[in-house]
Amino acid sequence: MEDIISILITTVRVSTPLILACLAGLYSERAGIVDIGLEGKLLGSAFGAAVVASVTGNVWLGLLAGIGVSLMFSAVHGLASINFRGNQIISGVALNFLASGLTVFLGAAWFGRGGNTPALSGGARFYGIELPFAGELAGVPILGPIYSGLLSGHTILTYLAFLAVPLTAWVLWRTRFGLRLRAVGENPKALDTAGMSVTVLRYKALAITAVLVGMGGAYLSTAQAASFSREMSSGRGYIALAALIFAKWKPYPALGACLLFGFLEAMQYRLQGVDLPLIGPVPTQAMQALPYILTILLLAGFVGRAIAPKASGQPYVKER
Amino acid sequence: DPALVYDGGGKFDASFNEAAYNGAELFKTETGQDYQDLEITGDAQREQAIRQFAARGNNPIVLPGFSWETALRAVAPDFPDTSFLIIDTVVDDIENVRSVVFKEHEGSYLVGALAAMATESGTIGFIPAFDFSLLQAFGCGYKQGAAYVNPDIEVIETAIGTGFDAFNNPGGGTEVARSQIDRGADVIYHAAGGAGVGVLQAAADAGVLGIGVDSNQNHLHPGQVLTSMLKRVDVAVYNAFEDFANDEWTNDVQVLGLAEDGVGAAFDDNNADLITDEMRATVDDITAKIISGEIVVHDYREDESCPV
Amino acid sequence: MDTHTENVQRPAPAAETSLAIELKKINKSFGPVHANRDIDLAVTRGTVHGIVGENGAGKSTLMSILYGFYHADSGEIVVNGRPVIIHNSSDALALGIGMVHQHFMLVDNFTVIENVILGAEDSALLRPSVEKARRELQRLADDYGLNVPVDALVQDLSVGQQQRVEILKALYRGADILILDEPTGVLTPAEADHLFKVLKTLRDEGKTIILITHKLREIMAITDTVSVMRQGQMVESLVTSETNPEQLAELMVGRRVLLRVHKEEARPGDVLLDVNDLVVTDDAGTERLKGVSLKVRAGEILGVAGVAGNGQSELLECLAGMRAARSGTISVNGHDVTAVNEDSAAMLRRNGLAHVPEDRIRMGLVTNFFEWENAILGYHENYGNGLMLDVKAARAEAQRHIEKFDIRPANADLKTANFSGGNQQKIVLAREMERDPDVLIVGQPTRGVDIGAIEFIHNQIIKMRDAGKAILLVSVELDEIRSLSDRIVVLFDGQIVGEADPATADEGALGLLMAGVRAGEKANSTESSQ
Amino acid sequence: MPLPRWVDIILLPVLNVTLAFIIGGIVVLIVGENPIEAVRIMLYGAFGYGYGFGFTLYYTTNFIFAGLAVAVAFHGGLFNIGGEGQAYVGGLGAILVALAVGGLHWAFALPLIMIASAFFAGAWAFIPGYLQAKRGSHVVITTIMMNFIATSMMSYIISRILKPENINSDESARIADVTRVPFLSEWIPLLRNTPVNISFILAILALVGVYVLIWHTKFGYALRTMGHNGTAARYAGMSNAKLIMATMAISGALVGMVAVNDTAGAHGRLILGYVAGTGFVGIAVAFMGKAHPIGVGLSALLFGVLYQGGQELAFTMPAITREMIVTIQALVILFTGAMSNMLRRPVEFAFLAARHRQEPDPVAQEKGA
Ligand SMILES: Nc1ncnc2c1ncn2[C@@H]1O[C@H](COP(=O)(O)OP(=O)(O)OP(=O)(O)O)[C@@H](O)[C@H]1O
Ligand SMILES: Nc1ncnc2c1ncn2[C@@H]1O[C@H](COP(=O)(O)OP(=O)(O)OP(=O)(O)O)[C@@H](O)[C@H]1O
Ligand SMILES: [Mg+2]
Ligand SMILES: [Mg+2]
Repeated sequence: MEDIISILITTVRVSTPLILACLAGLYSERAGIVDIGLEGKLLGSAFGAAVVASVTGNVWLGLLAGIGVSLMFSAVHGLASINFRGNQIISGVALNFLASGLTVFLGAAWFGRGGNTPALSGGARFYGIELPFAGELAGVPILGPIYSGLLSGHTILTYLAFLAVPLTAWVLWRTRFGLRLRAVGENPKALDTAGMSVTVLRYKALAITAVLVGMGGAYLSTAQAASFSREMSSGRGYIALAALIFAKWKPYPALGACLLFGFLEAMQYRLQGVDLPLIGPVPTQAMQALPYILTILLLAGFVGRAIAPKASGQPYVKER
Repeated sequence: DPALVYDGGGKFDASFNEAAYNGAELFKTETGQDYQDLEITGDAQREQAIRQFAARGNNPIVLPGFSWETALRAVAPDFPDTSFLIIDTVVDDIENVRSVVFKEHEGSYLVGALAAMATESGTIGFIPAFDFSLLQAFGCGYKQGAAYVNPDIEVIETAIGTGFDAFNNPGGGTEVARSQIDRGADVIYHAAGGAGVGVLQAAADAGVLGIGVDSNQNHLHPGQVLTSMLKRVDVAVYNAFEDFANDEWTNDVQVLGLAEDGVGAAFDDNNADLITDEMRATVDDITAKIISGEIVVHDYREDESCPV
Repeated sequence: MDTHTENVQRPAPAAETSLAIELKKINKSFGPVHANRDIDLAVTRGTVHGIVGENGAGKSTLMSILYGFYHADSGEIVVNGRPVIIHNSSDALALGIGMVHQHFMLVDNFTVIENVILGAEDSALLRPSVEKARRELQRLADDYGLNVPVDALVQDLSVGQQQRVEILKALYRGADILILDEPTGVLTPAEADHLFKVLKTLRDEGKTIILITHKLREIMAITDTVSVMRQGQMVESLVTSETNPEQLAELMVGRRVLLRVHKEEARPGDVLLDVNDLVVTDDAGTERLKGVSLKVRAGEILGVAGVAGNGQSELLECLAGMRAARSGTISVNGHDVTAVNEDSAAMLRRNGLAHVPEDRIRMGLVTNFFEWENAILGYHENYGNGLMLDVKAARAEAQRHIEKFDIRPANADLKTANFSGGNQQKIVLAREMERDPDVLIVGQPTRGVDIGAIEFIHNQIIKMRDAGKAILLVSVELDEIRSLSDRIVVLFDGQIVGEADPATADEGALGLLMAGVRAGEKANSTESSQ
Repeated sequence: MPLPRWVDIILLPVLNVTLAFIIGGIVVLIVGENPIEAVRIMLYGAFGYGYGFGFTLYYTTNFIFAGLAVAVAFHGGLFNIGGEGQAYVGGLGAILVALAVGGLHWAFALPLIMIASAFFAGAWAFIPGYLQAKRGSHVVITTIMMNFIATSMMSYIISRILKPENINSDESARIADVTRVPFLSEWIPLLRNTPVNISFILAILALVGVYVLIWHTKFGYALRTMGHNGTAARYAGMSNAKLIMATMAISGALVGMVAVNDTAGAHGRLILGYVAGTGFVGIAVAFMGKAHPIGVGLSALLFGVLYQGGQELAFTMPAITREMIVTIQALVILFTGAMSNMLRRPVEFAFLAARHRQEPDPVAQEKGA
């Protein structure tokens, strides 16, 4: 039981940046813009958050800065893919390169530590929040570990990430904005002929993307770790993208997919060096590959064809 | 000028390369003599970097890391008047090369013993960046040292990633450390460069003890880092620069273990409260025994296996 | 947005004019294509005004300018007597102009209601708008007989229903002036009749309607006035009752057009296409053909009539090797060719079957390809030895097609997307007919094509028949089926419900069959198609 | 408005690269170095002397292979992000064969090594291809996953199986000198001590080969048909499933040639993590080159210049670190790839204006007639 809880706790923590990045991707792709630059945005905002948090000692300012960085990235992405009708994938790839170069370059120039920022402490970091009565309930069987162990003690960003899921679902299916967002990703002409600006809507979507992924980046450097270090996003943006496709661009399945990835990663940490029944010792690397292998098997076995929003990846052009 | 080319992790990896950098900086501040350094982006640049420094007359050229071996072998014979230092591997068949290797397993043995004494749960952790023989040598020494103190000790070992990029994944380091802590580990030793920062952070946050590596990392979280396994790359670099400046350069193989003060456990104000007199005494005893040969620490790299 | 405020509030009609719309000297170019040249147009309030013209004459462009989708390079727009500037579609909507586009502007995976309220929501939350739309749609349905299942996904609706959604969208937004761009191109005769009833009701209520169509019969039937466009220019505006189809056709094309197909008596030979008890399911697994058998002989055209969505597409796709049969057999020229593989289409072609698909853009052409590349689509294996593609030979083939079918512009190195619809259709026809196949299956050969091109295409099909080929013709245009076919079968709900002789069968009888009433049965559910 | 071809192919890209360099130059200025001098050093480093030039060609070789791989898949409408892992696994094929035939003269070994690299990398790419074709699993996800799996698998194979005991680093045994793909410096002394090898010639041949494949073979025709319109491909009797699998395998085989250049050539052994981002750069190269072999060749060269010139720059201007080079690359990708339309409008305008001055408006002319 304790083992399971501990794996689940790790799952929640590992999933948090994935959930934020995945929902971020959901907004932009629902609006018809493929965002392979999530990776770079995560990295860039992790950097921005750590830099400002360490300079000001205030993690909230850090969070804002992280979001600010990804907003700038989104603006470039928007300019390239909305205004100039450029290739969204190249734009995303360019942003990933830009983040990986610029963060270290600026970090080295400012802090002289090879791109790493100084360790954050005190008010410059996010700490776990004890939910009410977590201490009192800890001893209660079953409920104790679940409430005090699993649910309590995460940082505010984790709670926000999980809240963002129902919120996104609500926005998508229940609001005017959501309706238009879904429409612009499926058939921008329908929106245009109904008298709305495709450009404005797509920029709005990109802004939301930036806010979410900025929170994800800030999580990496100010909540999960306590400093920025080079390439610290280490592929999470790509995993989030994979989760998004896996989830067929829907919020709750996206949560599920991210939790699944998180769970498999947590399992992997746990199973390293453990002798499996019947099989015996398994090489570390096999365990580490397991999440990815399972993902492929699930994808091939159960998920089937993923159909992207129809207009995603295509710049909107009125004239042929 | 002397030259220093860092290995893959880059100058500020908070451990190995940074130690080399520190040695060079110390030399610079003490002597006022400048030096040149460079970070590479890929394996193909290794030979190129050495060759370019040599061609420009930089001397001596310091290459921290065994990955330099092949490139060094290709270049050194072309520049017989240039002196080279390679660290972590032995190139003894070329005239103008000095080799320095460390007995990381001996230093790790000491911190393993300390971990076994400090633990209350009887479970300690080891976190390498990834499964890789050099890092296994750290882990294997650690386990031997821990077992020496307490044969029943449980050592959990979890790698962060699968390749060199794992050195840059502090988030992964944090998560792995936390998962070890959840499993009861209360002293955790990392051999993960930059990712190790995350390990020490997680340990400090959870109120358990971390153990640093390569450089003295005790100051990162005073009172929360039990000790650091020192690997005096800085000394090797400093010595090389100094020997060359004083015309005392030797092309030899230096094996730096406990006896040579090339490795060791770090004790300073930051961890003074953590180390009891008894622990200190045990460490001194073990050190003496290793130096005298009474204790032989098995080096994983000899046969790619660990006795414990 | 810096839209002029006068655009947002709908100007009350200035009393002194009865014109709803006035366009003056409109010009619009797409790069080198001068789509509209100094166009003048005046439409009286409360009338139906038709616009006809060849493909690419600039009709859709002109209307899109009026609707604010494109901006005119120069010219003036006057609505209800006031000059206006229409920046975008929301300005047009605010002026009471609604448009049903030639290619529907619907979001396929939205429900009808969602499509209707998109852009016309009242509040940030959807629910109130949805409720209001539900009531409003009910009212519109009652008033005009525009029934649609409001909670169904648009992609599950028939094209006819989708078009109703488009009309509802415009009416929901309070359109006074309704533009319909080729609304009947995809409709069955019954659906078209219904549409015209609706349009008449709207006109009688004082709404103004502009109708673009290629079907002169419709112009004569419903419009009050009509304009003819040719090559980007306005040729003539006439009062419908004072003109006739022959005159309009001549104005459109610039020459005399034969509006009737002339053909000799068929001389049927051996059975070349033999279909037996074919059962086919669609992607969702629903049975769409429930045991269809038919034979087509050399030298005859078998027409398959029916309301769209009764299995025609599945029949064509299965015969063309693009969809596997659940059971049953197909034989071409005596060879069993019942499709089995993803690449069966190639095998069918080798056995002498050629296929002109219903949907040229989706299936029959790669619009990004050069014309010459499309000229060998499906036959590329024949060009070049071994692995190599003989580009020269392919170009030569394309050139032959261009000459023989008078494809314009006569440039094999032009992107196919840049050809007009009629010419694109010719590219497909030329490719499939020039193979000299034994069996030709043709789906909707003249969809969206102007009368000049229709005449040509019909003649080519007759010519093939006279050359002793077996032709299976599927079309929702009853006129087309009747004038081309030697025999007609009617497909309803995946089954052949009857056979008719085009010479003797009257439209009413065929209509009943198409509605699923078998010969001899009493008509009871003729409305089931609506 | 169609511009003359040369404007599209040469002028606009040159303007865009220039723009990227101007922005990069501003960053250089911010760190207090002279951007003009930086460009000079970069160009000198890349072309100025044989040694630098050799490295430029060496990098170009890798980028050509990686770029072509992405380009071929792209023509089939597939987005292969898995070049990184495919090249890595290709290294396994290269080393196994090279070690197995150890001592065989390179002229005989090379074809075998090529086949093995192509086969291993192609097989690794075939898996996502198969899953896409038969199970509908999106290649973008599966290729990303396969990259991670490749890293794990290769890490195990290299450090646990291939690594000889007497070597400290995690790498395989060395390939015998006669077997190793020979350096061009054997024939061109100017390129002495540089890793550029016969693979460079193979890369050039691959450019030509891919050109022929895409535009002059039946397979290429089918591939492009599928890429533009999968339904039309079915209509034409082409099997999408077979095409997808074949395309992915070919794409993988192409990027597998990186192993011939590196493992069997430049490195002479299989090194842990040797691909080091080449596969990802390939994405940028392919898109920047508009998936056309000429474009791929040119953008691969541009990246080769950036890599080698950047190295030179880092040597000479210590304030400019390797990350600055990555930043400049990012800007180049951004401006030449994603924002290439930014300058198109102004250029079109300029041309229109120039044309108007030369000849009277054709419309006005017509009207007058
Ligand atoms: N987007 C475009 N870009 C360039 N040229 C185009 C474009 N669209 C059409 N054209 C060309 O403009 C010309 C006018 O096309 P249009 O549709 O009027 O031809 P058409 O002769 O009327 O054909 P049809 O008889 O089939 O109706 C054609 O030559 C066509 O190829
Ligand atoms: N968005 C566009 N970009 C470029 N060219 C266009 C565009 N829309 C139309 N054209 C060209 O402008 C001309 C007029 O096209 P338009 O669609 O108005 O013709 P149409 O009269 O509606 O023809 P059809 O009967 O085929 O619908 C054609 O040559 C067409 O190819
Ligand atoms: Mg036309
Ligand atoms: Mg039209």
